[in-house]
Amino acid sequence: MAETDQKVEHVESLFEAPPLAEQERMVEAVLFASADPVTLADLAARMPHGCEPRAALDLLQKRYEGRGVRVVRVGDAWAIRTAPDLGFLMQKETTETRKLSRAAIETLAIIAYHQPCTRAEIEEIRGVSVSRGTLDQLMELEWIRFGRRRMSPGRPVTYVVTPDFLDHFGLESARDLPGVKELRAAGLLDSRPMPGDGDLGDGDEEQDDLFEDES
Amino acid sequence: MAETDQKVEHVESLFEAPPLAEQERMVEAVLFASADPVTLADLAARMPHGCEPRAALDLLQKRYEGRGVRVVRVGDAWAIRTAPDLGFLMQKETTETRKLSRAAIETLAIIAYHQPCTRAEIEEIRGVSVSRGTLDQLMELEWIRFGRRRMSPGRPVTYVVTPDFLDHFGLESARDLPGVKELRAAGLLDSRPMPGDGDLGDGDEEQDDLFEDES
Amino acid sequence: MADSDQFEISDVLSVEERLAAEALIVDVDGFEGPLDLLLQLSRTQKVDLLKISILHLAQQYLVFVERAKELRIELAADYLVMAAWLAFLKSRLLLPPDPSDGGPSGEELAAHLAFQLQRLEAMRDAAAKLMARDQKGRDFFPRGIPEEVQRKRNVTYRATLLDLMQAYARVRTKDEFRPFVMDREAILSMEQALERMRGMIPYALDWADLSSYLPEGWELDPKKRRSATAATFAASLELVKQGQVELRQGGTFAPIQIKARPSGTSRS
Repeated sequence: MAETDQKVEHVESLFEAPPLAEQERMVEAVLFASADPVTLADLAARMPHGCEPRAALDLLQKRYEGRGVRVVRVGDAWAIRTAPDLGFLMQKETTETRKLSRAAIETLAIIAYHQPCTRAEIEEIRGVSVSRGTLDQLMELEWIRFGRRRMSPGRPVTYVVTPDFLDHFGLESARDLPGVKELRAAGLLDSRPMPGDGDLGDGDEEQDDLFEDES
Repeated sequence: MAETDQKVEHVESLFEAPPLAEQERMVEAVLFASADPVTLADLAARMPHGCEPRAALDLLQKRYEGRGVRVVRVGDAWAIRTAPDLGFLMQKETTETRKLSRAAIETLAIIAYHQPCTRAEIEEIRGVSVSRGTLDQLMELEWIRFGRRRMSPGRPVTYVVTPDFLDHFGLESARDLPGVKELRAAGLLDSRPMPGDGDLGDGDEEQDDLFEDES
Repeated sequence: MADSDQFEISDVLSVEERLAAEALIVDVDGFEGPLDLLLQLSRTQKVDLLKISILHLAQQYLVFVERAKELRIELAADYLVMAAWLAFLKSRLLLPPDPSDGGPSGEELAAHLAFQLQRLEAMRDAAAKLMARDQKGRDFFPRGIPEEVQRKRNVTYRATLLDLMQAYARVRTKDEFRPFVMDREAILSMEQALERMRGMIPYALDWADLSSYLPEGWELDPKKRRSATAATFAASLELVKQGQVELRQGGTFAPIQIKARPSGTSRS
């Protein structure tokens, strides 16, 4: 298509194509509004016949030189991006830090150790019900997300931790979470000897199984 | 807080604030990066101390006059939007909005022009009852929201339009609604009680208040 | 009264207007209430709403309602309420004012109706102008690739890995202690098993393995499992003897299954 169309366009452009300044406006608007970087072919397809997106793009790129945003090439497509020296404007935020509630941190911990994990399972482990708000908060923080539905009756949704979670806690993968034995060794678990101590290993095994899914 | 902070900023600005041209770049970057309008307060918070986003905005707005994208005001916030004459290029981005019923459109207009407006007032103007679904639909679009309760018997809820509404229709404020001045001058925005009925007069004062708010 | 109205109206209305009123009836579902209908009717007067004859309009409306009745079209109650009010208004406008009546005059009422019609029309126009404006997502567009990644982090929640592990340790500890509080000796007596099962039997409507009746947690530890299995089996035999349950086993060493015996049927 491109070959013949292009020729036709060139013929027509002698009569019809909008002025280059107008074409530049068009390219500007399309690059701004498009949800993805835009290729030259895409630009040509959108603009009236006879337009020369490449020339318009060059003009636009020059116009944005030294401005707060730039016209940059992404693969074989073009996009508008924040000037690199202003990246700090997208990061600087009023950081108000709050401590996560006990319910939230416990829920998060259970999901991290037992994922994929249904709400009912979290409740079983915590021994108290989990409020919708707690899960919503963790979702909003993007520390947990929905996993696959469990194939059990009612097909309950499961929760899993996200890459953001790993990022925040400096973990490579959820497997890196210390196991129950390490928790005890670190004095985090009550070290009182208990009957059935040997069973604790089970937890770890199960955990590994579950993580297989996610890796 | 505002008072003292401002002073401090001014003092600092003598030494620290970046040149206005640089501030303009920053405002440009922030507005380009956001799909939603950004408030002046938000801009000020993100820019270095001593910046004057308002002055930078004016510069920026002028710079983009006649370009493919424009700097527009939405309430007390600012946004970059493509020029309306280039909408034809954006078929791919066009979002199909559910066609609104005549009842919904009229209800929206009544709320916009008469806000804050109770359901009874909408019904009085249209001469027909407002179905629950109509208000729900407008709420869902986030074009209207609940305003303050009216201080009249029964303390009915009122409806007002949202910044999203202004953004959607490209309005700087509710004062810029088409023909609002003429309608007001003609007394058509008054809530005039039926002769012989009790007065409903207190609506007006509040209404003015709200329009004041929007400026 | 209806009769005299008819005469009077046929005097006042032209054929054209009556045809228009009939056409309106066909379309009755298209009206958004009586005020809307009045506004439509007022257009047939072909004058500015400010100069409209409310008396004339009231008559048009009453004709409309009469015609609807003749055609056996059921009008909603609010149309009839409006008709009654307009009939009242008409009489006020036509009769000389009664000085003993302190209520609003016909002119005041008519003026208010005219105001309502103007206001409704004004809102219609305003709505049309509003919808004719350039709209976001149709005529103008926001940024397609917003870069506000960090916006969400305005409120950051502090939680360290240590918090996380401590929290997990907390819930795990709680969990592990639970069964041992119940019984430290790893021995389940038949009495205990019997008491447990009595509570569960009414719900055992389907065959289920005996092992599923072991107390929670007891199936993990071999020692405890052994004791619990023996006690539960003994208890279930006791229940069979009492005629409360049935037992079955598919073959040697196959799982033993248990089910409540439906009351009133004999053992098979």
